[in-house]
Amino acid sequence: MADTATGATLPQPSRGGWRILALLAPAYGWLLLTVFLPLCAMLVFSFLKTTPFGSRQPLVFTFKNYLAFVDRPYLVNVAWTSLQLGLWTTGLCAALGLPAAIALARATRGRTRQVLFLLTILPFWTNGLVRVFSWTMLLREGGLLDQAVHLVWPGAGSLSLLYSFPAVVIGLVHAYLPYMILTCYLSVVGIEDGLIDAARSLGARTPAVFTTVILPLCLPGLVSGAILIFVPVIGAFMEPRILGGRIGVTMGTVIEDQFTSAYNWPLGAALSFTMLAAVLVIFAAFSGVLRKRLAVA
Amino acid sequence: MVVRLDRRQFTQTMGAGLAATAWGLGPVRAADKTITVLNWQGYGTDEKFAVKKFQEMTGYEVKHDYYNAEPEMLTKLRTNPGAYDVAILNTARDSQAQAENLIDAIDLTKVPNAAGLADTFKTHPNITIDGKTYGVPWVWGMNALAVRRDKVTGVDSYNVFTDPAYVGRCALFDDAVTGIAMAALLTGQNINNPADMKKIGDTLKTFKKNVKLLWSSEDEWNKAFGGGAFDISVYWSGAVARSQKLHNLAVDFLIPKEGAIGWLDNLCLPATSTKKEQGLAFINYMIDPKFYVDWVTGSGAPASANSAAMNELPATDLNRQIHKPEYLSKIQFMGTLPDDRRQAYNDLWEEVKAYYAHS
Amino acid sequence: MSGVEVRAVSKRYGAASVLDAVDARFPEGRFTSLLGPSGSGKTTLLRIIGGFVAPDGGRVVIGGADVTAVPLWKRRIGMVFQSYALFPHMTVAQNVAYGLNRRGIRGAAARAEVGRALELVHLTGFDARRPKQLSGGQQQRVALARAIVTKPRVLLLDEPLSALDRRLRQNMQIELKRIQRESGLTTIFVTHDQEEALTLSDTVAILDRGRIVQEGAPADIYEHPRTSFAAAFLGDANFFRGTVRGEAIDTPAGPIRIAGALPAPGTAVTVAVRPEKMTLLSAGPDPAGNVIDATLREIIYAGAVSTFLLTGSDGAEIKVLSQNRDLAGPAPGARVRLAWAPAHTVLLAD
Amino acid sequence: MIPLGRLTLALILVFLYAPVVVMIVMAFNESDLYALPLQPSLKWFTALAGNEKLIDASRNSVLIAVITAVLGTAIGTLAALALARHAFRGRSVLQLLLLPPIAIPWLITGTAMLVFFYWTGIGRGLHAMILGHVALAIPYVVLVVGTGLQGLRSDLEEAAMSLGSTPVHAFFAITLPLLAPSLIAAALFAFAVSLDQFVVSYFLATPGVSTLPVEIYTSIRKGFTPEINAVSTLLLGASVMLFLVFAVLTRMGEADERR
Repeated sequence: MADTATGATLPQPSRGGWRILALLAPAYGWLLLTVFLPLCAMLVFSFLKTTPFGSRQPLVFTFKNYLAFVDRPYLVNVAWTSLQLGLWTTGLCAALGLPAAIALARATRGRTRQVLFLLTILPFWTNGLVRVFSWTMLLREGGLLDQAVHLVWPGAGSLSLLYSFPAVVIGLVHAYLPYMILTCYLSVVGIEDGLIDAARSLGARTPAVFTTVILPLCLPGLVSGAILIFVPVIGAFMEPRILGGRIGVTMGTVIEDQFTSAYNWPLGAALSFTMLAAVLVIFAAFSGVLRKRLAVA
Repeated sequence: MVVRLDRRQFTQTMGAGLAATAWGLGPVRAADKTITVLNWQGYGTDEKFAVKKFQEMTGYEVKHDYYNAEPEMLTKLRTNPGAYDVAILNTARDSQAQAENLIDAIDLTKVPNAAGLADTFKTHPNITIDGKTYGVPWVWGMNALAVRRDKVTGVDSYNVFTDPAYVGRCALFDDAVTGIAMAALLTGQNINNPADMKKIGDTLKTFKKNVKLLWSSEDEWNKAFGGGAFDISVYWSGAVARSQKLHNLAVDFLIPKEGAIGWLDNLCLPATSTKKEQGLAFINYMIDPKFYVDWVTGSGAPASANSAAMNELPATDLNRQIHKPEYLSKIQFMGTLPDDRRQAYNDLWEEVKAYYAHS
Repeated sequence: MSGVEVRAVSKRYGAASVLDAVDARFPEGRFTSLLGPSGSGKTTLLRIIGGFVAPDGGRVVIGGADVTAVPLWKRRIGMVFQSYALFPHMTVAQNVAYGLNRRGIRGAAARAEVGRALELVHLTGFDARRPKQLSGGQQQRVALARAIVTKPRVLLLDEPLSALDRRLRQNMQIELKRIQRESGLTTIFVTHDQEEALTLSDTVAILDRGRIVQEGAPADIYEHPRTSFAAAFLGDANFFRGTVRGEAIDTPAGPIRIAGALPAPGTAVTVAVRPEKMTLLSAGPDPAGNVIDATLREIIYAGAVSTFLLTGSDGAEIKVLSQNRDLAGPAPGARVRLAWAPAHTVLLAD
Repeated sequence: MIPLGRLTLALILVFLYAPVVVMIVMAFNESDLYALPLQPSLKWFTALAGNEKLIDASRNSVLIAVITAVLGTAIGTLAALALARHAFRGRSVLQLLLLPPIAIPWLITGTAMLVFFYWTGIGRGLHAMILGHVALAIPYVVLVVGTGLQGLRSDLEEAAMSLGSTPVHAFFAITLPLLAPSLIAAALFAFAVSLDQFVVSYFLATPGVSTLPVEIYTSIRKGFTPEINAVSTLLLGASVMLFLVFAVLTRMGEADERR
């Protein structure tokens, strides 16, 4: 997570502690009751041999579920697929979202900007499942996308994207792109016009202005966006399942199976916590690098 | 005055307060004149005509809660004591539900329509535990092959999933029990207790080139088949009738020489129900031949466990064509699975799916 | 309006001591500058006086009353921030009226006050603009108007001119001085720009590493710096080290005399001489006072004045500032003689 | 850079709207299997009018989404203020703790909630769904508002306080209006997260009180008819109307226009 410290000092440090507590208590109290305590229960479950709920057997504790990657070597391939999905989706979202956010923040003003901004969020006020199903209409053989291509280029063959890796990536990028646009946008609007003019006056060309001024300043937005995208994509199961066909087996779908049809909560929970740990390690590794970069910027 | 609220009251009050500030709740459950049925969605009990008819008959409104997987149904029964009055279970799950005291034994003499039940079902080992009956057999069906009419001919074995002629043209049901059972049939094993799981896994893995997708719902199947995504698939017998009748799909059902996987669903009484009498009344109505005929003609249904009901259908009815009595001999029914075996099925199926996915 | 006093104020951030038992008085109606390099603690001192930061120890007294425990919003101070901190979502008039509204002055009365304040800063007619539509100097003046319109007891200025270009800064210095005179506010001004401090202030306080090292009128401090830090930080100075011997100080550059009394013979001392006090001697007899030999290394021409960089006979660098009265002069490389009056030799405490 | 950005923006909008347009178009298509070519029909809207269940579910969805947006934004903003403005021990731990609700698949969180709420007696129902939805919205709000706070200088509040504002007044008079774009964005996201959330709702709904995503999810098995498209289209329209009313009432963007 990006370090958000501005280092401002409190007017009344003696009361600062209580104030911080009062600000944090509602959010973390709420999360404690609805997420952390339930997840703690899940953490306990992940060390059980069988699902504690309704099992006739006595509770048996085991580490076996955390050895899943050893016991079930095929999971390594599944994890690799998930990682690839995460990287592709996050990368594409960054590549598309950042320029869009810059265009949104710098090239438009006032109401136009608000309207455009709203337009990017609007699609997300529809149900995700409906959107994914709509993608199947578009991507399937002889679907709307094929028909559109044939209008332009009648002789073209079928793209037949449905039930493939690209189809899953398209669905995921579509689902998560607004997060990137949003977080980048919030970073970009903070950049003063003067800063860019100053860089220009120092002789920086457009690409240089981008890499030396805009990019470092957008970094917090990019990082927040990447977290908001990469993390849930690793665990996503709806898009792979519906758009991926045979190849749509990811950590998300494996975990989902454990919680639905296979009724092996301990394994599903253990896989989730393993995944969470991996994600945390990745971000911890990156945050060191990022902090240095941010300090320079 | 000091008002003390415990946590439950507090959160409920808070929730209620929040809700009241806005413009009202969804339908609040009327205290008395309703019964709640736990079932798959769109599976007979929630047919509009049936709900209406039952209310006319008894004055009780029928509400529904749905599940999307069998373990989820059990979880819902466990975590909502008192919420359900009738539950529809695959009979393979009866012993598990009974062991957890989730369902009550049923006295079939209090269900008049049970007289017409076929004997094979009435005393089926799945529903009879310690000499007591824990469910009223309702409908049964088969999982076998559905093929695109005119395009696929001469198929008579599950080996079609390895036939080079159908590379990328096949679909499987994303269900561990069905998957393992099919391979068990193909390798000549007992579907409920296969001796050689490794052979089953290896057999399933040979399907890889032909399998284009794994479907998990009838709707998904219809849309994909309708969109031409595949030509051959494992499918439910009753669903084939619906696909033909409701969606005009050119699909035929066939039972390969290895046989079909049979299943039997039954109507159960949740142990915590407070309206068992009305529950039994609803169960009785569900196996009423008249209801069955209306269901079949209205939307399409699996085969009824009630011989009387089956006989009511015209001989030309699709459902009678598909569920021919002689097939019963070629069917192995899904039976009760011990926990560890069920888990072995699920683990193997997960491995097979990962194998299919990895390029 | 009232004077400000800080007594033994200390502040630490973690292990670093920023202010170390600072005592200072800022007399009523006077313009005082806190001058020091960055990290000297001048901004922290200002923020403690304003109430933005609580001191770890010591007292802050405004108008005779101890305000150490009084929160910022009750201290009735006016603050102009380095960044101006204008509210971007409000117009100029709304910005200026903000403090009035907080003190319960609204409507026509507030409008009249705002009008007067804007007139004072020469921004009449800019009421409806937003900060983003103003130039840097205009924003600065709005910030000033906003700070003084409430008639605060003390006006605090945190390097308010540092973001402006040189020309604008000079204009603003004159404006600031005028406004302060007209309003008669007790003003504390933080800056690291010595010239600015000298131009504006009635009093200058020089801070070094959390302590006030010297305090006094600008001319007094400039002419009589007490330490080498004060001498070097406020203006330029040439330093000579030596030992007291008889009537003079024996330095490697030669004997140097001072106007006042000398310490006991044998004491090691440092003296400072301002560059503009020295003159380059043309040929002729030596004048009375101090005369040393040097070699001219470089001449930096700057229109009205030139800076001569020289090397003393001991190899030390010497700087001389001279008005360009004559066109002819020595060329780099020439050996020259430097002279100055003993009264211009400042004996330093360190 | 900027013309290129505009082109990207235009293409992205096409990309974002493609499935939404498909969704709307299919709501007006006769075929129940979403078959082409298009045969215009209003039959799904007519069918919807008689489908009380779907309408009730939609109403519940909007209700929960509005409550989630309001509560989630308020609570999350407080936390964001603490995390962004103050350096204190354990801050990075608290920041990391925002990850699990996002990182752990909702399915697991939902299952965990179901079990925990069952054990503690919180139970299921509308109140439980609101508890769950707000919890899932909080991390998004904190991240969005936190990013916005980074662009906001803290000396503005100090300036206000030096002019006589108490910290609370300074927050409402200065910080809140300047933070408005972030707050609105956060609320829109919280609204979207809630409206789209089916897993948690699915586990926490009681028979008779469900939400639209739950109805959609459970209808997959039965058949995903264009009725779903019709109700989604209507809901989208209603949400847009709701937002427009809000935007007009708060005169959003006006201040922005002038600068």
